[in-house]
Amino acid sequence: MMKALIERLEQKFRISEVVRQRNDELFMTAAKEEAVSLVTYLKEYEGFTHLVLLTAVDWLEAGRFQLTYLLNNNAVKADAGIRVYLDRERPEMESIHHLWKQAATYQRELKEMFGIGFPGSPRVDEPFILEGWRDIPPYRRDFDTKKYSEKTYFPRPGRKTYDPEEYMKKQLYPEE
Amino acid sequence: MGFEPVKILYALISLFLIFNVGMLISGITRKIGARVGRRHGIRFYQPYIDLVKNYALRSNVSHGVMFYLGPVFRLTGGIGVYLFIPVIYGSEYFSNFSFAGDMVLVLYFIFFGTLGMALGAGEGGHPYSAIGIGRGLAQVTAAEIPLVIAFLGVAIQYQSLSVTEIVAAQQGGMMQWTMVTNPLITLVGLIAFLGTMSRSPFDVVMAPQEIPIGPPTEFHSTFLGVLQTNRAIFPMAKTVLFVNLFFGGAANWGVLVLKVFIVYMTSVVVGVVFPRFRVDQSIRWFYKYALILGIIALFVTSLIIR
Amino acid sequence: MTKKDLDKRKVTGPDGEKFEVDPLRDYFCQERPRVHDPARRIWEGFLNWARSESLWILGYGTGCGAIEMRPLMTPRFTPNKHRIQWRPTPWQSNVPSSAAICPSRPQARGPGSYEQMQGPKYVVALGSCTINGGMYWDSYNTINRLDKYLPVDVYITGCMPRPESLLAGFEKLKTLIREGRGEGQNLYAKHFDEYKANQKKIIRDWDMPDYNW
Amino acid sequence: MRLKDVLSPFLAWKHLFSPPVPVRKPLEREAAPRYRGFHQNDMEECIGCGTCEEICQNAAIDMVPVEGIGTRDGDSGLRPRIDYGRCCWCALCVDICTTGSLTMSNEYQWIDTDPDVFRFVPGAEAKPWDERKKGYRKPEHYELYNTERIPMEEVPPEARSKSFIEIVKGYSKAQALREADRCVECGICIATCPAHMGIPEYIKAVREDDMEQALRVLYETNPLPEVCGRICTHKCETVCSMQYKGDPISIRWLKRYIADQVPAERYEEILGADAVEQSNKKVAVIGAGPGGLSAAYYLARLGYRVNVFEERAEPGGMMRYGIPEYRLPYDQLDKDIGYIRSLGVKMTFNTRVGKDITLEQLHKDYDAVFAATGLHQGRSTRVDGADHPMVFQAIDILRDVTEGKKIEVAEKIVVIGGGNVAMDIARTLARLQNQKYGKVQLILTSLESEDIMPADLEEIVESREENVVIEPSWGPGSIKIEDGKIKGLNVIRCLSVFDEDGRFNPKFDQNETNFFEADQVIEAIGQGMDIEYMTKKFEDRLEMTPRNRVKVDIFGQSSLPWLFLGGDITGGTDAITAIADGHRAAKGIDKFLNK
Amino acid sequence: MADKNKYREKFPEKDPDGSNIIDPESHKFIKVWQGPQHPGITGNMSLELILQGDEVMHCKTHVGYLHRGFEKLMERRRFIQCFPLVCRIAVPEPDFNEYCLAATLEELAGIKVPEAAKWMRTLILEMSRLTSFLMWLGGQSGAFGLGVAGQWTNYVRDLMLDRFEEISGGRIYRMHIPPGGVRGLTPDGFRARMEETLQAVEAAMKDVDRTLFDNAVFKRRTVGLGYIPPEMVDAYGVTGPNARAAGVPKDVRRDHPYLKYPELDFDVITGNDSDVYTRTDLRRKEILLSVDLIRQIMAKMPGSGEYMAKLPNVLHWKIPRGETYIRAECTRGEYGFYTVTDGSGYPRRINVRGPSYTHAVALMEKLAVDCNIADVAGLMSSLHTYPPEIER
Repeated sequence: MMKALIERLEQKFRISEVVRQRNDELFMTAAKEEAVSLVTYLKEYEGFTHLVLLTAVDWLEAGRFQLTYLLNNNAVKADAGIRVYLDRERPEMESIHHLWKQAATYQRELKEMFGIGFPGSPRVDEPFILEGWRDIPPYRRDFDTKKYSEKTYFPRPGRKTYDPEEYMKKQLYPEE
Repeated sequence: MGFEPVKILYALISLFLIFNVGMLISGITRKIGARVGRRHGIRFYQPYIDLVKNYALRSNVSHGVMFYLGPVFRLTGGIGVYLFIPVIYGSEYFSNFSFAGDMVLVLYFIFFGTLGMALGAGEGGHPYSAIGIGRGLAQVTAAEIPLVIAFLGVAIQYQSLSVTEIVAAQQGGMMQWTMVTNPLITLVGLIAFLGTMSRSPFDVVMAPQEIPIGPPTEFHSTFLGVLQTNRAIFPMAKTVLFVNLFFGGAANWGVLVLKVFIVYMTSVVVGVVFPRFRVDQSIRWFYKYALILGIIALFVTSLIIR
Repeated sequence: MTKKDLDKRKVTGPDGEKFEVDPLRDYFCQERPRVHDPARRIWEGFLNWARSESLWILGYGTGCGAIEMRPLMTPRFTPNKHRIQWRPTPWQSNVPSSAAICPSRPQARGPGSYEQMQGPKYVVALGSCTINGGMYWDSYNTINRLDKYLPVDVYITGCMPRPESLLAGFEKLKTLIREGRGEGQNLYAKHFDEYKANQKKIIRDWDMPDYNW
Repeated sequence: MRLKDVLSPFLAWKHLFSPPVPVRKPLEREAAPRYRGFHQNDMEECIGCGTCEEICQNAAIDMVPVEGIGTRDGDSGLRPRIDYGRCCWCALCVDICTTGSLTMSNEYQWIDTDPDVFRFVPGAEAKPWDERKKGYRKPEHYELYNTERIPMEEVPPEARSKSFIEIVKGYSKAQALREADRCVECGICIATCPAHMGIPEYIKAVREDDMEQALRVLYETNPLPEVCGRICTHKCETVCSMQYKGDPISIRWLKRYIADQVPAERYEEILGADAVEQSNKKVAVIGAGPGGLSAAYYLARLGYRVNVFEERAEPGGMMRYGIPEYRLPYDQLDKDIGYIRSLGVKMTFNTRVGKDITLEQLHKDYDAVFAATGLHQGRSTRVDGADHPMVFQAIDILRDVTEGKKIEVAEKIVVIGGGNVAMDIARTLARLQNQKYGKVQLILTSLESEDIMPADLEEIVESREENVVIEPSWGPGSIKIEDGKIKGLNVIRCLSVFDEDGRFNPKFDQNETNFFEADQVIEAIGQGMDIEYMTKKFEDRLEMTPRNRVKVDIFGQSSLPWLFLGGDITGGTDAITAIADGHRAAKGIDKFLNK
Repeated sequence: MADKNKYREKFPEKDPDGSNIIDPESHKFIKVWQGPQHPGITGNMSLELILQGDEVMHCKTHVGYLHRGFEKLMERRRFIQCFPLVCRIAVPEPDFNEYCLAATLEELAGIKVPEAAKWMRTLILEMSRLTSFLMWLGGQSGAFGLGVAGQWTNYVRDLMLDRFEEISGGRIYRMHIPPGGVRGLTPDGFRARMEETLQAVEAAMKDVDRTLFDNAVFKRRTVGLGYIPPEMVDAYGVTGPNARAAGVPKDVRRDHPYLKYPELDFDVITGNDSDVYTRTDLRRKEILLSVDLIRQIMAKMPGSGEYMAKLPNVLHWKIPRGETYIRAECTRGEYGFYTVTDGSGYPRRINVRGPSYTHAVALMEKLAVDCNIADVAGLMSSLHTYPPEIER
């Protein structure tokens, strides 16, 4: 089933990096400009009618974001994940809120947590989870949550730990 | 009937007694309700401590004059109801300021408290208060209709507007009580009673899960203490009134407390096991069932009298 | 609702009349909390007894701590025996059920609810995260120490503290109150600026119900 | 609206008369037997490895010194302090605890008004739940790491017992990765290793398959990794925190794995040849054993010009002349020494100090002298008949084997001694017997019982595999000689070797005797040193210890500031100690010369 | 629904897409914030309601009150360290998080879980489902003002928690499903005690049946409220009981079988029209199904055996680069972890897909409109939302 699907998709779209993670789970990379039409095609013609999730992965080293659309086909009980790579400098993607209502929520979250823009998505610029956030979007890899926490909140003072290795050196053979 | 200043003293004593009865009964009924939920429930004297605590809070925030007056009006309503009904039949000391037309005055006082509360809570500016007041007025109005009908029915039956006289007419054993002589009107009365007791399924005014907790949302410390005092007196006053009208009144405090407790329990018995109506459903219910039943009851009563 | 909504603005009433609305004045209490001195000795002792025997707790779980409140409210661990009752509105409560995790966003409402309560009021910190951040010690969105934002009376450690633990905590609080040591409200009033500064540090923007402050 | 729907809810009131269900005394209620409550720690068992700190995702655990707990080998002296403002009671610390000392009680109530008190060292600070028997313990059959050592492949006894090929095959990459994976990086072993090698660090490099880094780490403290990777006494493994639940990490084999992976040609590229400026100062090293080579290497690294004087024809000292080839092949030894020589260390062979050149001469020609001449004189048991020509010293035979001389091998041999040298000689002779007679008839008898025998366990096991008969707990009585020929060895039962104070003071049971038949007896009960070359001349100025050794400070510096000593002559017992001495001496010499 | 709208043809005016036009300056609307501190809100979120009288004209949900940044925190935790962390995401039923994480890591690292562990996991998940439903039932009846049913169900839930405590040593956060297996099998005498508890649950459910489901007022309140037509199911990403009540037989336990569910005998429960009453009733059946499933599991489960796979040293456990999505059927619907690993010792990204994400935001905003404010709490409760899994 999956094999036939991949063949059909390969005829119509430019997809690459196809991974069959399980018998019922498939991941593929789509070109950015084709992604929405691929998703639409899967929804309308291949029965992938349920949007499981839409999320992003920050590949900081490669300088790009990965968007993942995960679709589920309840008739044949299979999942298809579509990866799309976005430039990390100016991340922006077409919205899919017209296909699924809940997509708008996902896109709001992505905008807030990753700073990925979805022009035209409803309420996309409203804060979703955070409130009065002024730092860089927190889910980006270059945001250091520990440092932020230490700076903003008040860790209780008085903690001190010793490294067994160094402590033993100090105790047993300090001169060397 | 001339006015005797010593009556004020008697009335105050009576008020004090009924306040305590109210506190205890509310504590006990809460405990009983908790038992249905398989809990122990509060200590029966817990309401006293709560009251002291609330009066003892050090700070309060007012939103204006009406905010002060709201609880006061509410308490006035409660005391007002109580002061104009005879408590113990035949007792010189505990007939309060009852007079020939007291039933009408009492009806007014029942409504008065809600109105006063409306003003006070409105001053608070809390939207839930506002919604709660809207609901409260609608609910009171809806419940008032069977209440008035029931009162009217009793008045017609006994050809009197004086509670004392009505009680007097019911003396001579259980068979003389309105409950027996005119069960239909008693039923209407009880339905109205449920409607005014702020208990499920008619507790649309407070409705903690919907509009926590309606009009008194913003009332706190002393204000809440006043409201709590009223919560002890007002339902008791109503219950005493119902005992007088439908259950033959009481000739001594023991009987009174017992009867009051039983009547009060009816609202608890229903309240514990039913969810709450929506306000429109509640009103519709009163207009649909209670009103029709009331009219029938009134009709039947008139027939009986004739 | 953002900070902008708190600016003064001109509005037209239903009857066409124009008037100015100042949300800050209209909806928010401008007054600073004051220090209230305790009453005379025996009398205060009696009042404290009453206060300790009638703890009204605000049913506001700012964290997963709320999960153990449910068993506490229900038959298994009946709290009423311990004179604890729940109250849906902060105005009428004495103890904010106060917070297991305290992510900064409800933390913004925490002091709000706290300030709406009328004193003497007490804070019971549920769970380890209120003491030193707990398992969210390095999260960008949770506070580490509740005592920087509210005057805490009793700490209960645990993650989650069991209902029995909570009961023991409330018992401890009652002892404190009876001993006259539950003066967190005055502490708050005294160090108001300090607490406020800490709170403001994490509440960067207003996004809260107008009337709730 | 059905009537049932109105009436049915009232059935709830039946509960009015059923008893309420609350827990009777909630404040005293005990949690389940497995409840994950507050921590307990057995102070005696805990070794302060800090693994709990490592796994704690809340950073709730600090390792802190505790009064009454001293730092010693295999115990860092630190104990976990838990911050209950952080803990989430996931019990991963209990699960991973290497000794199993950390557990949880089923106590769960701790309430206080002061937020700063919720930190404590379980076990050290008295808490009400210390004595609780119930609580969470790590379940059996559940480990967060592999407790079992990856077995080392060896040449089977049949194949090896006739030749001197190396027995141990060494780890493959997959095996090494799996073995390295077991390490929890506690670092307890570092203090125990005489050279204080960065063990966790190089194991980490193995795990990451970064051989270059691993080699760099090795050479920081040990310039003879191939040697140590094979014949080290691996004291580190005796304190490894993994041993409490399973086997210790094969630290030695991992070291060998690293050294084996890197070909000699790449050493220079990885370690760098001339990192330091050459200095004009000259240092003489006496003895090309592990101590001397180590000192030479680090001195060369520090830029000194080093000359090593060696009595024999080839470098290596005991490593070459004492250890049989099946344990340490000569090519591997040459690989290590070759790299040291490539750094410009000069070596003068066949030169015995005190005979071919005097110490004064060296003192004159060099700025400092490091002497690590080792123990090369076998000790005799001095029993009756010990002066018979067929009674040999183990050390002599081993040397002769290395040098290719002809060895006397009788049909029946008894070896006296329970140390590694005894094992070496026994196994060497067993091989020779096998070659010569096709069978092994060799008895090894030792004073010590098997559990306190100083030889490594695997030596004992492998000896037995090679058909050596081991007879422990016998003291040599006399050698029976008939017609000028040795008939055998009379022995008496040894009851204990050490007295209560731990001093060597064997007790015998004269009634229980035995007789081991033999044509040849080998004594392997220890070696003595020959340091006349220094004591003779500098007698008056050289301070000695009560046990008649040269007194040295931590850097091996004697009372003659220019003379440094190290290795077995200062009390070491094995190669790694000598290497460590050499390293320290190099540092000491550097300090001395740069004063 | 339809007749109600009849009265509202004129006001307020509607957008072309059918939503009400709100002019805040017209003084015809009240804005009410329901939550975050509100007894009728499950968990921590707030609804910004615009009312006309008692009717909701517009609803906006605000979440984030319990945002602890799990997904960020997990990126700086080792794989094993994520294990204690994830259960905090959804407090009423933390075990689904643990299972999803464990299954993800096992799949990506190629670890095979022993049979006994699989049974144990199934048992824990089913027990967890039962406790969560029991608590929810209390919330649902409480939202309509009937407290007593919640008292009973919460009591039996607490008995279930005692069973959890016995197995795992944890009351709320069980933390019994680490990657690789489970932390232990059932203790001695557990079956008997479990059976006792299940009987208590059944008895309580009988009481609830009589008091809540055969209740005229409850029916009056809930029938027809918050109707979800089947075509909304996919369009709004509805899963779990909410979808099943609409007649769409979506159940991960059947659709994408995991653990030992293929060996258990059960039918997917569906309803006809997804209003609040149907959804409540469906969950009542789910409770009974869970009881039945637990009995089946107890009967089939081996009492002993290997329960933990051999793990590499978890302190430096590295998982090869890969990505996968693991789902499980939790009480509210499809719960899933989308995980990306990059070959290091830390996850590159773990995205938690909670069913409430769609139910509480997009769906709630749609359903709340035209409701009475009195019904909002009950409606929200009937969707069985739990905010922390939205914001994580």
